[in-house]
Amino acid sequence: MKLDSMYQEVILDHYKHPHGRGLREGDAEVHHVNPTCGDEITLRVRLDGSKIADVSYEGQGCSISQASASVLNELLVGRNLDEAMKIQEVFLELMQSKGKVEPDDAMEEVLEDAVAFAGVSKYPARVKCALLSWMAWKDATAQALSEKESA
Amino acid sequence: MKLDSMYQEVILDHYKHPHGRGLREGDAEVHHVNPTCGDEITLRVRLDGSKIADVSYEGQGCSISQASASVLNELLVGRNLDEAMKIQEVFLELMQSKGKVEPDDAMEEVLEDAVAFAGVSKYPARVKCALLSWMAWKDATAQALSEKESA
Amino acid sequence: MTPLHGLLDTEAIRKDFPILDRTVHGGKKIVYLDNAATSQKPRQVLDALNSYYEQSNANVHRGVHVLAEEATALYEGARDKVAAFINAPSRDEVIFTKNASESLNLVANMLGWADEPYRVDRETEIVITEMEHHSNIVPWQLLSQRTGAKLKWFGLTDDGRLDLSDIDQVITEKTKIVSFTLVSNIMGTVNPVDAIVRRAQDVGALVLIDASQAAPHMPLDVQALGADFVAFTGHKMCGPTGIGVLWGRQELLEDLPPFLGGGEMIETVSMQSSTYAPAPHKFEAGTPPIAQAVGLGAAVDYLTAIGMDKIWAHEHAITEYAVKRLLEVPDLRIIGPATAEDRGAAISFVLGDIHPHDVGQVLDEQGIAVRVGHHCARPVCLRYGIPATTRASFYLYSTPAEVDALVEGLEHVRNFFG
Amino acid sequence: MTPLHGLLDTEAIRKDFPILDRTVHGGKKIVYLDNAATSQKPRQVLDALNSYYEQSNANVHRGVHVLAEEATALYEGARDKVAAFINAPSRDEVIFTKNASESLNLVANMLGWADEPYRVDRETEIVITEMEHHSNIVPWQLLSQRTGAKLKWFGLTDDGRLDLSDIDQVITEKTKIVSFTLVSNIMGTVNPVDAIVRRAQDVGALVLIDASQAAPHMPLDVQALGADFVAFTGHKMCGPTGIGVLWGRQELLEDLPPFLGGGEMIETVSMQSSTYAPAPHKFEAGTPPIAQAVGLGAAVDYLTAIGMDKIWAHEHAITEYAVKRLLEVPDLRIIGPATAEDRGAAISFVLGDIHPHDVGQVLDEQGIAVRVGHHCARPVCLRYGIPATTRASFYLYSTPAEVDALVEGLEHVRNFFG
Ligand SMILES: Cc1ncc(COP(=O)(O)O)c(C=O)c1O
Ligand SMILES: Cc1ncc(COP(=O)(O)O)c(C=O)c1O
Repeated sequence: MKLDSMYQEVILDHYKHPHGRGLREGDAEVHHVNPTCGDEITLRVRLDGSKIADVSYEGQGCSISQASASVLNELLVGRNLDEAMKIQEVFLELMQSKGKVEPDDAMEEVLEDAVAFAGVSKYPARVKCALLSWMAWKDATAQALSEKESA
Repeated sequence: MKLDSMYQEVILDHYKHPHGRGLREGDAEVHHVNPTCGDEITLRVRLDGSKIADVSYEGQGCSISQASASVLNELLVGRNLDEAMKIQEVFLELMQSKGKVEPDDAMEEVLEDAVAFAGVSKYPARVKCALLSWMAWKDATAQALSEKESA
Repeated sequence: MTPLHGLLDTEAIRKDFPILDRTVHGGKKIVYLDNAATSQKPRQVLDALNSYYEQSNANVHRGVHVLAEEATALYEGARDKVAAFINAPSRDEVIFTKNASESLNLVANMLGWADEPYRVDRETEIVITEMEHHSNIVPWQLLSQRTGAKLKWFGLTDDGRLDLSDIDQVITEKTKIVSFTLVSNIMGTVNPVDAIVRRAQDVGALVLIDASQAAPHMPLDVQALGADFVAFTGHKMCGPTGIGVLWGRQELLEDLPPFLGGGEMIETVSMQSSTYAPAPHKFEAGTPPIAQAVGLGAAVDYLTAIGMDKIWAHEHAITEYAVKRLLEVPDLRIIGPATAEDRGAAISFVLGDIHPHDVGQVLDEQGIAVRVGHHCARPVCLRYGIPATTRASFYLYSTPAEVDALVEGLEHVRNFFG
Repeated sequence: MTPLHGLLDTEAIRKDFPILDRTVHGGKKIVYLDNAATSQKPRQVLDALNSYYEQSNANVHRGVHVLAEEATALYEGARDKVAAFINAPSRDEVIFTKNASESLNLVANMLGWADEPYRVDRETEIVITEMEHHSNIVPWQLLSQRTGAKLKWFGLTDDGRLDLSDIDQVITEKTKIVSFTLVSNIMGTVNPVDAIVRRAQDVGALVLIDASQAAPHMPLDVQALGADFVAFTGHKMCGPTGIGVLWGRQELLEDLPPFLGGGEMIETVSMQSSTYAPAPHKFEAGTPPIAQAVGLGAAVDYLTAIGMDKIWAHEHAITEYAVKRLLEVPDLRIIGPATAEDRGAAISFVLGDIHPHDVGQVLDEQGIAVRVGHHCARPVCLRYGIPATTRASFYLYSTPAEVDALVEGLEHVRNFFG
């Protein structure tokens, strides 16, 4: 069944047992909404030098947007910013592929659980759900960095 | 040829040799335009009690609107207002008939030369041309009357 | 299942709608339950569009050639049809816009630029309700920001009705305009027009009724409503996209200033100044949606031939059945009236804590098209403390079998996320 | 007759346009020379409309079901096509409106409500020209009345060109916006964009180009034009009625306030306040003209496949021939450039003292469709001291034989009123 390509076990798992959910201390906070459906996320980033010390979040949304935030937390916390940015780019590329990118081993190594979202990229209306937390994270990180600079 | 039903000899005659054209003294003056084509008329009415002493006019427009003003002058000047209003109503009815009214003798007696416009009523875009001076006349007459009353 | 009363002959009607034969996801016939978002179009409307473009296409009003005369007659003929459909006292009170949103914005802008006694300014108040579509909220927020007028609104009761208990405090001597929806697009609620109109008239406020969800589904009589303006949209009533209607009382349309400026709406133009044509043209700047008006005229003919009272009865029967069946689904909670009384055929619900996006996705996989989200009525979601709803909405071609398909589909959703 | 250079294969092209086979007045094949008012539609565009309505019709943007996804992809795909057609740097700079008039009003209204540095108010000036279409005059008169800004304009030379001799007095440091037409709809004049844009940029004024008569006929490159906004309309370029375009530079669209409020243009709404979606959605309130955008996309595909440079060359050849032949008609005076240089394929003229209405009527009887009147550009008629003109306007399907038919028709007019 085609639906299973979107709702992979991994995704449903993250949805039901989200990682790192809840708001904790951070260097910057952003609030993003998906105007097409009303999904919302509040997300904080805490940096430790160039290392991502924490990504905490709270929000409401569908299984895809919730699972995506959980995967993001699992994947990015503890990483260097450079690495994280690269992961974000690869994820973005996958999500914008309209189902045309078949994740290979290299991609799977970078994205880990996040490759499970490959199936979502076939559903344009849901791509924004999957990207919501990632866009929020990028935004929050930029704010955290610019605050550090100006400090 | 169907055109001939619109451009009757009588109409072309009035167009080429208009009656009563030019602005003379009056009790009220109006300026009407046909927004769909830009035809314009300035028209004055002079009343003598309940008699129409003069209808003078100036304007620019097509053969139909020019001829119609000329016919109006010929038909209404010297009449009582009651009579004139009746003529105006019959003319209006004819013009709005979409070519479906075949003028009979009774109508011809009332409208005289103006029955020649029967053919114009088949052309919705031109009906307004034919009515321009008549609407202006009605408006000017109403103004002249209300000024007399308030005087 | 006991047979329902008042149903239309949907077998015959569905033959008029080519898209209803469409299959999706590997051969599943589409179950289209997204009619509150937009309706499907009968062949009669598509034929009218094609014959306009293939036979009579020309710009309107200004031509002496055959095509221009035919196009003008068709366009103005559509105005006659719409006027008759809503029982307007005069055809000149029917303004064609691009959609209901433009119609609503048009009124808001006219009032902002109007002279007394219509002028909305910082001394005055605007009244709407908490169940409005965003298109009947944001124009008033903008007007309020730009003029300093105060924006007030009626709240909602727990069962999805307008709370009019404080009507005398909400609509006051300061109120210039009361704008509300006749039927809620998210909850289906049919609102009590009389009570609101009476109070508005008592204080001398104008009334604008958003009939976007009413015109497609019930007999609409602008004179009986007693409002000053009525707005609706073509695409929800079997018509094309790109066309809306604003009806307004003649004397108001005469007094109020124009909105958009341009060709068609003028009487005479010089570089220094311009004068405006009488309504409706005064409010129709530029080349109008000609083909779309013609298509809407055909839609109105189509609906009238079936009968708006019969369509309303059909939808009522379907709604009654749908409410009953939906309430059998475990964990399902209807947002809005949970009976078929005084409600239209749009039914919103939440299903346990499964997000509507996920509900809609799994239904889609079965060929069932519903809408999920806040349905451009986010304040209703805020009011009921939910992020979004799933909405099934029915129309003259909807069948009890489609209700059954929805209910089965929801069972599948529950299993999938169970 | 020597064969003309650069003509398209009109025999093939005309097969795409069903209406061109139509006969009027007892069997006369129609000679459609009213293309500046609106163009005819090729079968390809009608097919796109039908297949949209019969296969994919749904409301856009908010659905997770198949039809909603298809409709959204088609609608947004049309935006991509239009963006490519005008060489827009970004698809998000392409706003769909209902017609060019709405596009022009949109800019005027944005500037009226804008903050500094864009705000038009009593300290500032607006510049247009005497050859504008009413749709590019009245919005600025309204803005001027409402804000107190001064409206100024470029006059015309005797041969139908802009008189730019006083450009430094007309466009000054006070000028906030210069809005002018790329091609005159009444005289066909092609205006010198560079000179105006350069001066406007020198004083920091924004530039809006009305490309309604350009987009259908010549390659259009908004980046090469150097303007800030470009407006045009679908129905003149083989597209449906009910759709227009406004292109605007991204940073301006970000900075400027919205115009119409409603569904689709919001980010998040509460009763107290709302935030807006990024452009282009910020400027597209309500259900957009979905099918019409899809139709415009098909029109753009059609024109592109033929080639805009080839269409321009074709029309240039026809115009050259038409100007030459028309000048052979006794008592005929062209209003506007009397050569084919720097002009489009709309040719206005007067014929002795025969009123254009009468000219048009007698031509119509022969199956020849021209437009008569002031063509929504009354100031041009005032400037040249004439009540109205007869205008013949050509397009990609026009043939030299149709020019000949016109000239013969005019002979007939002269005899009739002789
Ligand atoms: C130069 C010009 N500008 C603007 C317009 C207005 O276009 P629309 O009527 O489609 O709004 C037209 C055509 O009518 C035009 O020729
Ligand atoms: C109640 C209501 N009002 C207004 C609108 C706006 O209609 P449109 O999007 O056609 O402008 C809608 C539908 O979207 C609606 O349901």
